[in-house]
Amino acid sequence: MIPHLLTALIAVPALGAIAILFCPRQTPRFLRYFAMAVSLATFGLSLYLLPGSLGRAGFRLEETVSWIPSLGIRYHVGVDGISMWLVLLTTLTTPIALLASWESIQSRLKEYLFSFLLLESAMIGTFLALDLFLFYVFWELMLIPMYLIIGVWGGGRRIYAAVKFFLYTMAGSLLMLAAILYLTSQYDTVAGKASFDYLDLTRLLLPPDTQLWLYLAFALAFAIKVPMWPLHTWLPDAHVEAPTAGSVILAAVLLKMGTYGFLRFAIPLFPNAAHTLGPTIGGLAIAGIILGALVAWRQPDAKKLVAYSSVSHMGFVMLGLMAMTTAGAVGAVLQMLNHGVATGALFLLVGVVYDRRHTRLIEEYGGIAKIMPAYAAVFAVIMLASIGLPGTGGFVGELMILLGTFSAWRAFEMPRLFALLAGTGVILGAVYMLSLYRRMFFGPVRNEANRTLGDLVGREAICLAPLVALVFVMGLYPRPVIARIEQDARQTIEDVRAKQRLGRDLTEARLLEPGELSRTGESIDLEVPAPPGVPGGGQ
Amino acid sequence: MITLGHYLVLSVAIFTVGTIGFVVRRNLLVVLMSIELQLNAVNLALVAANRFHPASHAGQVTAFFIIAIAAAEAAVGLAIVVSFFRLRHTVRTDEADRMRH
Amino acid sequence: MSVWLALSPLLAMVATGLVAMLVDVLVRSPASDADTRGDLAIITTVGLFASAALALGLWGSGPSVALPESLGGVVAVDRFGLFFAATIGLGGGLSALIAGGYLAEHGIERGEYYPLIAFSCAGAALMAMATDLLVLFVGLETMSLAVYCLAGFRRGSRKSLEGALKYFLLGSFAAAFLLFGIALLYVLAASTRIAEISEALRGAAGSSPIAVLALVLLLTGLGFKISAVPFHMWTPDAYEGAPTPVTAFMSVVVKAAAFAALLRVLLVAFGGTALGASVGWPQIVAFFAVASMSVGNLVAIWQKNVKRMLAYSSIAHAGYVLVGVLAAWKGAPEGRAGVLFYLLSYTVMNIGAFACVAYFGRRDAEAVHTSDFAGVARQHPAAALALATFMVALTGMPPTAGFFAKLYVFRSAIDAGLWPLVVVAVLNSAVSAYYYLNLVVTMYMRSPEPGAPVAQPMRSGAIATAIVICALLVLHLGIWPSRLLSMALEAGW
Amino acid sequence: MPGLNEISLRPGAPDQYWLLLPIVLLPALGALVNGLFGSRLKRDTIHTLACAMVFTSFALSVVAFLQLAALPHEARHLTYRAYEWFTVTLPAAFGSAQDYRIPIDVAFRLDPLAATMLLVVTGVGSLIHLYSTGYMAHDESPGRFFSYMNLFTFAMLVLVLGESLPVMFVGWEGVGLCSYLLIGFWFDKDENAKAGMKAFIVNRIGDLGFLVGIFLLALSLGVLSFPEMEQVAAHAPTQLTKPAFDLSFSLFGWDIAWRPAIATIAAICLFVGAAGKSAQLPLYVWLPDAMAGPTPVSALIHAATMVTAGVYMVARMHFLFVLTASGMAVVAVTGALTAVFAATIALTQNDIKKVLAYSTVSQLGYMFVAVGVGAHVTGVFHVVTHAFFKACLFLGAGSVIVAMHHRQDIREMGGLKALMPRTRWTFLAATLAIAGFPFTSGFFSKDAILWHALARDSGRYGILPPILLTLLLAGAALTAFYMFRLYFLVFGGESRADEDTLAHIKESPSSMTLPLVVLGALSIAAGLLNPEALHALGLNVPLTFEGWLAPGIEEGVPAVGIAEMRKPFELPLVGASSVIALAAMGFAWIWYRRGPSAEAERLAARVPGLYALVLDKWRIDELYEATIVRSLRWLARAGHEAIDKLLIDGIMVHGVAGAVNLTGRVVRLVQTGRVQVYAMAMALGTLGILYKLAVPSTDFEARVDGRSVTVNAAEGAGYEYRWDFDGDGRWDTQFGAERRAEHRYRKAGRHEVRLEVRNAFTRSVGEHEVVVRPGRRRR
Repeated sequence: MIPHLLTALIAVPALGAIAILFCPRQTPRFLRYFAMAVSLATFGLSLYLLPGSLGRAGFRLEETVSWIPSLGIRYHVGVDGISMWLVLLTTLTTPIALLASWESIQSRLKEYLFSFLLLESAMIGTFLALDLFLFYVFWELMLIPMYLIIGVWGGGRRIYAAVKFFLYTMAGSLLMLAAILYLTSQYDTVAGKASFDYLDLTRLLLPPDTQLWLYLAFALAFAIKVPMWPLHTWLPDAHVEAPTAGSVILAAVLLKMGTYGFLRFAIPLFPNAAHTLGPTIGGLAIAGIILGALVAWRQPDAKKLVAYSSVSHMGFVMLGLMAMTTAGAVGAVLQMLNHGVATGALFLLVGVVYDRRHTRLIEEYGGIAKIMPAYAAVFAVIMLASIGLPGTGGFVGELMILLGTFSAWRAFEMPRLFALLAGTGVILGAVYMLSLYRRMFFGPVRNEANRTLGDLVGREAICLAPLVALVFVMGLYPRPVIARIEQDARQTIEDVRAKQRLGRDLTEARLLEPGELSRTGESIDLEVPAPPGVPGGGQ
Repeated sequence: MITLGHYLVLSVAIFTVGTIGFVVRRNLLVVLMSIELQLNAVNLALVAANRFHPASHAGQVTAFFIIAIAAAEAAVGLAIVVSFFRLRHTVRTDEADRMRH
Repeated sequence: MSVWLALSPLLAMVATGLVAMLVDVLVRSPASDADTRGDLAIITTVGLFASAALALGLWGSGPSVALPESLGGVVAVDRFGLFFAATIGLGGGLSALIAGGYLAEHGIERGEYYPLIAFSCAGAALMAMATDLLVLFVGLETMSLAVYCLAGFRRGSRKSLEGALKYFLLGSFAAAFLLFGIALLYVLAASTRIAEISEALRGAAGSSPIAVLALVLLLTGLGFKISAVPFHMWTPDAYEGAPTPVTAFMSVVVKAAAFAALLRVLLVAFGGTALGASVGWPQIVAFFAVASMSVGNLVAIWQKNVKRMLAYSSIAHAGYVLVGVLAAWKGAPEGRAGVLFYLLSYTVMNIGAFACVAYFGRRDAEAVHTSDFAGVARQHPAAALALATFMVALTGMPPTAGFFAKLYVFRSAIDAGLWPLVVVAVLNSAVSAYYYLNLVVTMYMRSPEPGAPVAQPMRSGAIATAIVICALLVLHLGIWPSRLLSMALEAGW
Repeated sequence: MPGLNEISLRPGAPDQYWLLLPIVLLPALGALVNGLFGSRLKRDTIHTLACAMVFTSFALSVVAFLQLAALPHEARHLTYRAYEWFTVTLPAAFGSAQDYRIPIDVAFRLDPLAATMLLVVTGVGSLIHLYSTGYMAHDESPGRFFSYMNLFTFAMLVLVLGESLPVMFVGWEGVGLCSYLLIGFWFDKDENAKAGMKAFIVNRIGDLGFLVGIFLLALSLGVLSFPEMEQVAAHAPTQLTKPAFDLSFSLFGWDIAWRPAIATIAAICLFVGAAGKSAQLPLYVWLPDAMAGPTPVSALIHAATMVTAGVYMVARMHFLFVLTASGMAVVAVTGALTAVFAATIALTQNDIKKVLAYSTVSQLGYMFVAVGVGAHVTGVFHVVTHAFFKACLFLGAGSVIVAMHHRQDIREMGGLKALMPRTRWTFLAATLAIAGFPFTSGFFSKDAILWHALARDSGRYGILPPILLTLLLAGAALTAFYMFRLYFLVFGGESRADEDTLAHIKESPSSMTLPLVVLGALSIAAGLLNPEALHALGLNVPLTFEGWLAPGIEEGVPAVGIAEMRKPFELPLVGASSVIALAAMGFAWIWYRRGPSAEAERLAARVPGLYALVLDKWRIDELYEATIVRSLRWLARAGHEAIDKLLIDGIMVHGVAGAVNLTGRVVRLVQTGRVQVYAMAMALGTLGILYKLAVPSTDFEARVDGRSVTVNAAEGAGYEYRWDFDGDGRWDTQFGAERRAEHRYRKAGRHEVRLEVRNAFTRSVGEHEVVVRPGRRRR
């Protein structure tokens, strides 16, 4: 085992980024290979997360160092079955994204690679942080490199997109900061000691009305990142303007920050508020699923279409989380991974033709399946993964989310209706994806410029191959992934339910006693009667 | 019998006159004089108060300090005014509005 | 401890000024102008840094250094004062360093600059250490008079003179208010000692209308110096007009000293009195805070001139600090520590920002407009990175000093139950992100107008050194704030 | 309630039946190889590979079938369990405190029903693969085609053999995908691509129903594999007969109550899936368009195998359907209506494949009637016979189309019987079968459906049986008529093709006609597997098929039995259906034996509106377009233009930004640059502060505790307070420095509290309302 593995995961790309700053600008090849080596080394390191990951819920490989003692701030990192996969997703997509921009980024390469490695470090840190201060630091730290990647190496309206991205996100996260401070202040009052530590703060039970405000602040920050309808309008702009690699990272990892934040922070810290607002947020998720899909359907721009499809897909993830059932949560995490793989690949694919034709307008293409058969085939596979065809990863995730929602009579009054409405998203997903595919690949070749398009080249194939493989692995044999997610998702959900019960009538903040959660006994929420027909309730 | 209150009322009155003078007059020199008026109002209050707090001379000492500082202020102020006049050939304050908003 | 040693930070500043003056007068030879000026900058910088170091050296002598009776308790060498002295020494030294490059480049290298800086620092430090309102006022005037001169240092520049004129007139106006407030307190307390005033105000005098009037006048006078809205209007003009190193100096040293005075006057003199209750000065300060943050940020959005933008931003930052003052009023030691830490952080990041602005300007081609910075990231990546870092810090994003300073102030404000102010403050921070980042956008994402040259940095090791120092400190305070934070927590009076 | 733990759900490691693995995977292997390397392989290699895979799979299927048949009745199932796919954790099923885990395995299970379908799929599939080698002999991308075909076979086998609903669903969507790919195989024509897309999307709509059905079953049964579900359904049927929800309300004095059983809702949901896949009303619209695909595809997917998956699934889930009379009624009625509806459209179509397509829809309707009335064996039997004769028809049509140079309009054909004898005879055999000519396979299977529709359990269906029967008889007549219309127009009379085409018409190669012959023979003879009608005639021929299947899918279902009282009708029914079929054939012969019929045209001209409507397929597509598609388009545009761009971006995002900007812009106007203005602002600020501090604040907070109220006024310099608690204008206390006061009210309710504060400058009065509630004290 590697000592300080998690720190190494954060540090290696960060140090790589700093090293790049001191490399001469005149050696682009060296810079590229160096950055690639760093990101591959990080990926290699991250594989060491796998051994020993199965068996016990809770955080592993924790490292704790006191940092700012007067505020109880610590450098505390740890990994569990949920964050582990997201870290792996990050470390996998970064080299892919670097490779994808191997040729398309020529200007200011040094800064580009610096931003990318810094971004990777911040993303890994965000997933691993178990101290709210540390989390926030990484959370914000992600913002700047991404902002630069969009704004410097992006398309025509890149500045607008970058600023919009930045301000949107910033506005949300600052309110979250205020909420974090309030939360820690409460902890300080109740516990008599200062701490920003996640494991401490989850022991704090707050009265429901306090929770509500804090949850709203957290939810705003996370919902913007997800992005949840109606806070999503930064995403299409950011995606369209970002360079391909930026879009890949944005879609594959950055959006997951929001849903991860809900699952890791917002819901466990404020379980009663999450319960109260569950239907509302679930409803917004459904609005996102449906409207996102519909809007995607009518987009003339391929990248924008994929961006809106993210809104729709991430709506599914949110719905799964709001169900607050194990199946929903597991499905949500699984779907985060699937979406990361599939949508990341979709952006790569759009980038492939963009590199050749420098247009993303769907109508510029048409009939290119004949000209680029391999490309068309890969695109088809990824498209099918994106619409959740059984056998690809998307299916298992969506099934679990829908089933989790369907079985969640605790969270919603009308979970079935929610699941049904969300299910229409599955149909609409097929509609917009197939229509994109049809318009790009089928029909006669109308545009002469397309006749000379070259098929996938080796570099592009290498980018896509691992993602295609993952699509199938996640679809056909997801059990190893699910088992690891489930042990922690289940624990999280059980704790949340127990805390909901304990916090329901609270009027003053208090601390959980050790072992109190596991003592709360049966997990059936007796207050809300289960509708008839559902096992365990009713007649 | 003249009480401290009387002195203070006078002092406040002079200070107010100085303030109003500063706000309404456009001539730099008059504005400087208004400041002097304000400072002297303060001096009056201090010296008068010291009479009613005879244990120390703090008020009077403070007044001396103020007189000294006012002199320094006037010196710096006039220097700036002179420079301004050299450059702009005016001593009107509303001519100094190149920077705004 | 001897009085000399105890007052050594202050005396070192005065001595620096004197040495600089003497060197300027005695050593200067017409043939070797430039060399001497460079020496002057170094002398001043070293002297001011040394005084900061002396202040830190006195830290170990306990919470408050005992002074002989003869000084009559008009100054206190307590850790609060020392922290400010160190901050002022640092800020003054850095701005002297910037001036070393700037004045030479712009051909205004006159020797009096450096003594003025040093004396101004001494006045500022005196203000921070004063426990007597008269001494406080003397310190304030010493500081201000020097800055008035510095603001108009470019005698040939209309803007510079105009700024100086406004600053001087309004400064004197405000000083008169302050003085009248002091006089009224003397009327009530028969003393100008803060401690004695406090004692008097706790008694019957505290509910006298004169006390209310005095408070109003003091708030005006000090509000002017910290550029709190509505006493802020001089700030943009003076900052824009003054030579950039002077602007840097004004924005940090003068502001820090004014906050020191404000804290002592409000918390010590008025603390615990009826006027220090929630409907007394705190509600006024809360208004200052909200108004300063909002006006500063909202108007800053519209500024095309970077110095002016930073002027409005400094108004906004005064608002954030005032939130900390309110937290301190609630009694938590973290509140006061937050103010101190914030001012220190603000010092390094703002001087850093001004240093970068100064750096991007050759003679007759100063880069002051936002558009002047278009494309500099491509040509001068290191300097652009530094400026971007300072902008990020001013926005309050991790891992910079600005972030931690804000976090600490906000946290102490929340501890004090002031969460509505914090909400206003974070929303304002979001607004501020727009204009700070606008500069980053310009540097990194825009190209200069066709035909317009990209701003050229001056070749000045001094400024570069200042930038590096500031950048390192900004990161240091952002990543490892613990040590300085605990010092700020210890800094009592 | 019997808990799940009482039922042995997951027997210890079963004996793995390995043979299923190659049966399923060989076609997948073929698909993979042809898909990846197809462009580099020689055509012959591709053909050989693809056919070999399916043939081997068929051969192995036969072996598996024989091994299965060798087992005793009770133990006729063979399973191969590959690995655990995933586990779903559901909250607290069956009243247990623990979360309930449903492990879902990738497992294949062979039982008589599956074996039957297995043989059909691999058998007919083999023939069609063989046929395709001829039909697609000149296509540009044979690798792709055969890869898709193999992939389809694989998916279909997963569907058939899947041991649990989710695994079946994999195949279910998999065949949909292949259907999409193959319909749009010639994708350079837009309409082909569109047809493929339409098929996929309509199927997806159905699949959503399927998924919801899975969810309901997962929740109520806690298991998802077929044998386990069947066991739970048998041992704890109440899990399924409980109401799914309770929709009771009163309207104008009528008490309306709708408490459908879980089984009903689940069955209907699953049937929605089946309707999508099997092209039933209202989701049939994709199938006619699917004819855009190559004809072997139409034969394999859209006639013989995939479209019957719905029937297969209902038969598979028989234990669920028999629990719900209304669910079954829905199935049967939908089937009957579809049967007639599609038949009417088929009457008027002129595209050879379209006619066959609508006839497929219609025949599928028959099958659903069968499974809908609980006659699962009969339904599956019709699946089998239909697979033979419909595959034969499509392949025959394909043969014709190739000969006609890819022209499909029957008005341009005619007179082919001499030119293409083998095609003609096999086509005729299949046409006879579908028309229900006595003693052909179609006769036996269709007649059994008619009989069961009439005879099954009148108690459960009320007046339905006669209605169903009438519809089915009408459908039978229409079928016989339009099929012979088709036959005569294509093969009979004189050729109407142009010279050039005519000159090149020739019989297809043997790779194409061999399958035709086999299928034609089966169309005629396969009925003998289960000649129920002969029983009515008194001949006691063994019912092989029923003996094979019935124990699995009809046993233990006492609810659905034959109503003995209708026994006497059996023989007349056989007679009636034969007569009707023959009459319709005769009618077709009269009108069409020499080509297009003037009488038919005259008839059409007399009801032009109706004719146009039927010709236009009742304009159902247009209806969908005008309602669903258009409203979705509208919603999409509204979502983008109105919500995203205008509301969110325009008002929320840019609005906030604009407001911020505007405020800044206004505020900066004050900054005029003049010293006096600045000084004035300072002076005003000072005055403002003075005012704020001089006028005392009357803020106070009130705490209500029972009937007493504690008030606490803000502290200020030199403040003195007095209170009036009841708002009567008289001050209840004197001015004093005490900030707190307490008052006890006599009455509950709202009270106005007034406070006057004075200080050295002035005084001010404030009001505040407190609400006193009786009898409530704070803890």
